[in-house]
Amino acid sequence: MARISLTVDGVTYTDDVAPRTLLAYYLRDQLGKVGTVIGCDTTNCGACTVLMTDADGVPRSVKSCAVLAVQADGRGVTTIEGLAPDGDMHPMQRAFHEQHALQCGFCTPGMIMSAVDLVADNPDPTEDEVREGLEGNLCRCTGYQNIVRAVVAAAAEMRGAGAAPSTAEAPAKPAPEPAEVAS
Amino acid sequence: MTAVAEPEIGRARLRKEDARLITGRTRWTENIALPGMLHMAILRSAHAHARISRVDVSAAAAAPNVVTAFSGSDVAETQGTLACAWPVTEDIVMPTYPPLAVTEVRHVGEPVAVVVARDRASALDALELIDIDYEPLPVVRDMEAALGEGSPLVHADAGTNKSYTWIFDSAQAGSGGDVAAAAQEAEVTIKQRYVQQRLIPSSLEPRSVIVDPTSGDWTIYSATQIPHILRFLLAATTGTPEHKINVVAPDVGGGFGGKLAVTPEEWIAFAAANRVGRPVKYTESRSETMVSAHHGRDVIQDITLYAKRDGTVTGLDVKLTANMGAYLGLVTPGVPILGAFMYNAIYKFPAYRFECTGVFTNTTKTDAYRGAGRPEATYAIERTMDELAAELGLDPIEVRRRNWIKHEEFPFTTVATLTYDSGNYEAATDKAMSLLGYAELRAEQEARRAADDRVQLGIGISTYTEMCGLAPSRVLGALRYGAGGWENASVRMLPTGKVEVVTGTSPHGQGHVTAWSQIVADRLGVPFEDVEVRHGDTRIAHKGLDTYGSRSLTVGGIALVQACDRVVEKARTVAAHLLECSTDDLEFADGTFRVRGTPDAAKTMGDCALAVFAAHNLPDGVEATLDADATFDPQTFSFPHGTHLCAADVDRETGEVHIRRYVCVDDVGRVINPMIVEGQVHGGVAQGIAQALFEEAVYDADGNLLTGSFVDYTIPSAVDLPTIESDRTETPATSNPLGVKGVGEAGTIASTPAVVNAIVDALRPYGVRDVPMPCTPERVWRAIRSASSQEVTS
Amino acid sequence: MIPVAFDYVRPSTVEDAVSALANAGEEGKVLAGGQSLLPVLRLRLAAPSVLVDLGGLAQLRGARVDGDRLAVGAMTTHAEVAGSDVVRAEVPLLAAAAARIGDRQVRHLGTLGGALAHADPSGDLPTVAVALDAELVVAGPGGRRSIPAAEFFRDLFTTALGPDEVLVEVRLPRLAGWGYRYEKFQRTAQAWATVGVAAAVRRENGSIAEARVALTNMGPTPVRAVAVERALAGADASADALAAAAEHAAEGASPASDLAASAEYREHLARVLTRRALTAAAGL
Amino acid sequence: MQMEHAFTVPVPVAQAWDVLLDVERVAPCMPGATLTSFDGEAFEGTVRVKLGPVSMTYKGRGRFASTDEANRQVVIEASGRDSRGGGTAAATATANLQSTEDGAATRVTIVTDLAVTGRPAQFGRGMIADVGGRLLGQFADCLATTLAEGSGSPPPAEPAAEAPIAAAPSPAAPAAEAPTAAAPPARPRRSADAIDLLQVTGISAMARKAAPYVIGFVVGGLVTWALISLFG
Repeated sequence: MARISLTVDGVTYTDDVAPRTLLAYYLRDQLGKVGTVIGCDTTNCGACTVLMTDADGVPRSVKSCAVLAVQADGRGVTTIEGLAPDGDMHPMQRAFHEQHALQCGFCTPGMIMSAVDLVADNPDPTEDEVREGLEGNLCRCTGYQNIVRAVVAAAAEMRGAGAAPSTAEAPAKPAPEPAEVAS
Repeated sequence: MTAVAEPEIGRARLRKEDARLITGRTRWTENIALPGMLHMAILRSAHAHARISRVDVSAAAAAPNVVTAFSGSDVAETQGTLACAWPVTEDIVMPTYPPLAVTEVRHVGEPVAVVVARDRASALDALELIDIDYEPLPVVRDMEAALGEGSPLVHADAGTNKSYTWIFDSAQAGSGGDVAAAAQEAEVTIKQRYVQQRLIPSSLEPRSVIVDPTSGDWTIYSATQIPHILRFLLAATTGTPEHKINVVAPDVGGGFGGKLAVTPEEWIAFAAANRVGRPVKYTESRSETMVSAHHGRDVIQDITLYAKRDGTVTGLDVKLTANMGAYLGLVTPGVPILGAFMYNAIYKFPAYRFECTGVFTNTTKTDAYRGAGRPEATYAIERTMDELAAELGLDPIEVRRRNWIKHEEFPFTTVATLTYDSGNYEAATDKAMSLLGYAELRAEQEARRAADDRVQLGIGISTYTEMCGLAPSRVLGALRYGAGGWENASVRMLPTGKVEVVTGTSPHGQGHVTAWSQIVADRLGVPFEDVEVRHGDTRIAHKGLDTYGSRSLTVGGIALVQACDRVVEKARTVAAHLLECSTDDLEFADGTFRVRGTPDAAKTMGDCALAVFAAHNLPDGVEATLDADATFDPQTFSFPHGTHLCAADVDRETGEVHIRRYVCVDDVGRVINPMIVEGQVHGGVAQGIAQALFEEAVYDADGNLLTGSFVDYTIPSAVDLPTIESDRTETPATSNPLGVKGVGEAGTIASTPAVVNAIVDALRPYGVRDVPMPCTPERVWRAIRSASSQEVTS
Repeated sequence: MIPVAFDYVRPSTVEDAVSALANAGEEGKVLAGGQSLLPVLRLRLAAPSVLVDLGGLAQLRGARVDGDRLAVGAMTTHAEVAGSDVVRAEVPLLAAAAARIGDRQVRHLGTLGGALAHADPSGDLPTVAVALDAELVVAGPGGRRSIPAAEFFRDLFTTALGPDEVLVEVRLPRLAGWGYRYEKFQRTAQAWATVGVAAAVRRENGSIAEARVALTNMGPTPVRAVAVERALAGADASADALAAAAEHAAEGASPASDLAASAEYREHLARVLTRRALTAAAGL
Repeated sequence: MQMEHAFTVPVPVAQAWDVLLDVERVAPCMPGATLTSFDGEAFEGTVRVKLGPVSMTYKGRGRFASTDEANRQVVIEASGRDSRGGGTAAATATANLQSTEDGAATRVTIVTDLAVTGRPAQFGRGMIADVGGRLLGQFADCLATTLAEGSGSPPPAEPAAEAPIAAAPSPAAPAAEAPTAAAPPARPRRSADAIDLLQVTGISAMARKAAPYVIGFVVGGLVTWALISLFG
């Protein structure tokens, strides 16, 4: 076992982990951060994408199934659950909702985290740049079109340029539902 | 409540489902942890065909943290068998399908032994300690070889690799002429062989199941599309009383037919939980999914089309060889049969014969994958219509016009015996052509052809229809399907005026909660926000037949309407009583009963609900509940249709295909939520393009799946797919009160032939008549090369 | 899937890393960015007893000019290489190829040294290293040595690195003013290169003064397109001359047939892509 | 899949035959192989294959299905199993020796039927045949040298406990005996004739990536293992 200490969604944890523990499983099994999901075992699908600070402290998107928990020692991790800590939606989350950028929602946490990272690097991406920027995330439901639209819209909102028109009607901000936990 | 509300139906309502999905507060099966829960890992056969000569799990059972380990022989008596619900012919060969192989394995990935441990890692570690010896048996992978004399047999006791042959002949059915006669009189004959490659549905959420045997009942959480069918079959095949089984489909991360299954893993988890008396969880890894979850398509299509020189088709002969894989899954044999009614598509063919032979091979079983039989049919006929057009020198749209059912000819009974209630192929096609700028692109194509450009432009057309709304129970019965096709809904008015809806459909991404809320809001005149929709738990949704085959809205939606109407009728009685008038004096609008001529005398649905709850003043004989339950069994199918146009650039040098424009105009009848409909079209088109260009499950001669991960089974990412320009025409279905038709599979059905037609169209001047799917750059390059070398030699 | 259990060390000096590897013997494995290694571990295709994580070696990150060379630390990530001003100025071909590796997430963790030491024949960076005659500096128990790229890649996934050696730095010639192109052909955006071409060209007075060309996935190791370079030397910087030279691209290559492509198609692609890469690199 | 390899060694057939059946002489040609038992007919052993990050160990057994001295033919059946994951390989190898017309040399033909299952197949990018052929070729290359040495030469060194596919002159593989085109053979080839034939038959053809995880090479290991059995 190895002792690690890291910050996840603003909370500092110190744990003993087996070196073979993948960050994705550490988040899910030891921290209960089940918002981050695992969709493959070859780092293709990107569903497990989280932000992890690099050696310079800059948050970067990584596939948490391709990182050992021990490699995250001393780092800061942000998951989909910590994207909007005060309960408000992050603009990217809101855009995914407003642009109907999800159907089953399984790829969504990773997709949103990748998109947040992309827009941090490129605040005004074209549709093609969004498509390239999300090449590490697979979605089987949406054909990506509305995802691309959502990222462009969120980027606009984050630049303060005002949101692009929604595909849908005036957004009713969805009330966050309480987490469902099995007994 | 007095303002006239805009109708909810037709509004692009944002989805109620999204909030938890975009914040990670989701309840996937894999997220559920129960007290005392153990983890299961499965040892799978590495052999495509072998006798199990010895299995020793003792070392695994003794490993740290391992609670139990067992193999097929340990549970042979109790594990039950997996059932096929669709024996399509009387003499179908339907082999026993043990969840855990006992004596023989018949495909790579078949489960052979199990470890149940305290944690996932320990279970996986212990799997490596299982000692197992196989005696390899001859492998048959190729369907046509399997039907040949002296082929190794997948099921020796069956004596054959043929599962069934199913035939439809319009001459015998009385729905059309004799294809043999059409053949004799044909002025033009188009003969084509198409291969529908094997695909893997690949929902992003892997399959996952938890079986909880504690508390006196069995609760099964499963990432399934079909909780109700799962419950029924689990009871029927394990001998567990049905009323002691509860199945929950929590949040389910996509299905596409891949979770329209009762899986060996569900049964094995059941057996494991039975052994240990504790909750057992199993979540497969993606590399397990690839070899063990069912695959789709894998059909060889021999198509012969007979026509006159004016382009009028006179007959169609279809011979299919369909790969069942090693076993028959839930609806494996029926998948190609669903396509039997669709080869004639939107056309007025006078004679039609269809024959399908199902074949066993040492491969993972096939079963439903988005469209199930109908994409295959549409691909074959739409590719063939293009070949007919080329043969006759006609524009491919023109040849379709000369054969399709005109809008004034509906209802129209087809040569395949179905009665299409409505449609307007002309309108959808005209709209699509205008959106694309068809004439301009044809002109550009001419110019590029004349210049012999390296990159050629192709325009692909696909005019499709599909049968949705599975299905009239009597039809299913006639087709020997083991269950009905009805759907159930119940609607409960709560005392505060809120509405609780329970549906028997089981969504896994389709947005039923939102769409059903819209329907109910309109029907009951309550706010959209006041409706909650429950599903996917057999303890709550007692009755249902689940979600597949674009059936949920066209069947479940109608049940919902009926339940709403019953609630309104009951409320009307209550309102009349409260308003001291006759029910006939009441009119109902916007959720309010008003006395005709005295609009101030009014009771809302909420008023009625509260009055029923209080029950202080109810009419005689009226029970103190304001709810209703309805089951709807459709009398016929619904028939969405549309026209998809694909403009593709094809690089003759590298064979690369770039989809430049993709335009689709779909007619799915009345639309409940256009945003959701558009999303379904996008996703469907993406999967159809994926079949055309990217995906293929490849086996080697020994029966190994070579595309055993997402590294080699190449699912397209955002970069690989085009922007889809979608629009609609709206010709309401006349066969149901909502006028809806279904949209879940339309895009997938339509897009594959549109893309391949575009590629072939681009290369036709270079002698190319077909490119096998998926049309990888190398295949396109080879098609060009072999066509040009043939031209040189001929 | 979950890897087989292993021990883990995270040295803070190169010397400690080397001795940790030496102590591990045959069962040790270096963890750089882990983007190729972790999937292998998850699929249980390997079961090292010790992982030596170089993630703590800050001294192996970054790029700097050192005389006529650009020196890039082995633990510099692909994203850092692709985004580095000095790399883009001095060896833009390396930055361009790094930008095409995997996806954003992979580029955030995957490292230059890891990609070279992994020696995947479909990897993009080994080809660039071979094309540019990079020198790979490795540290071992006996100190440091420098290995020319042409000698570093021995075979499929096999390099000249000893089991107790660590790749610490990559030294590349400064090619400011050269034209360049990394031409990558993939079945899908996520796929490895079916074929890749790294080309760098220096023009002088309307002709090609120097050209460096190497191919990805045209053999078990990167293939230097010697015949192409020879044909280009002194040739006119014209489309025809480049096309004629590119016809030699598959000479000396021995590509595989696999699920992505046949050998024959790869040879065809090599010629086409080489022509395209040269055309772009020559600014035509 | 079936693979065929042929080469000619400059020793008379009787001499080659003796060497071919000499376990001690031939088995070491297999990189990473350990023969654990041999009773004259049946044998057991392990092969450890290491390639890049992939490292797997196979355990197996086999037997001489026939030894036909009159026709100078040996048939071996063997099968091995991955120590984790349950993948297997089964091979039937038929080796034929034929004297050249002048009797001075022997033409050796090895036909191998190989079936590989499990992770190497599932994650190996469909390269089993390619990789298998290459590995068989490496073995045949070494075997050609050994047979050419004739019966009088001392046996080669003990096999390495594991060996990379390429015999890189690195400390990792001090005793590796698998020459490839990429690295010089550890021992001199004595027969120019054999070398040429090897090239003609594609033995030194480069194999490929089985990327990204290169499992194909494990298969190679099985091939070599199967051949060990052949000559064990």
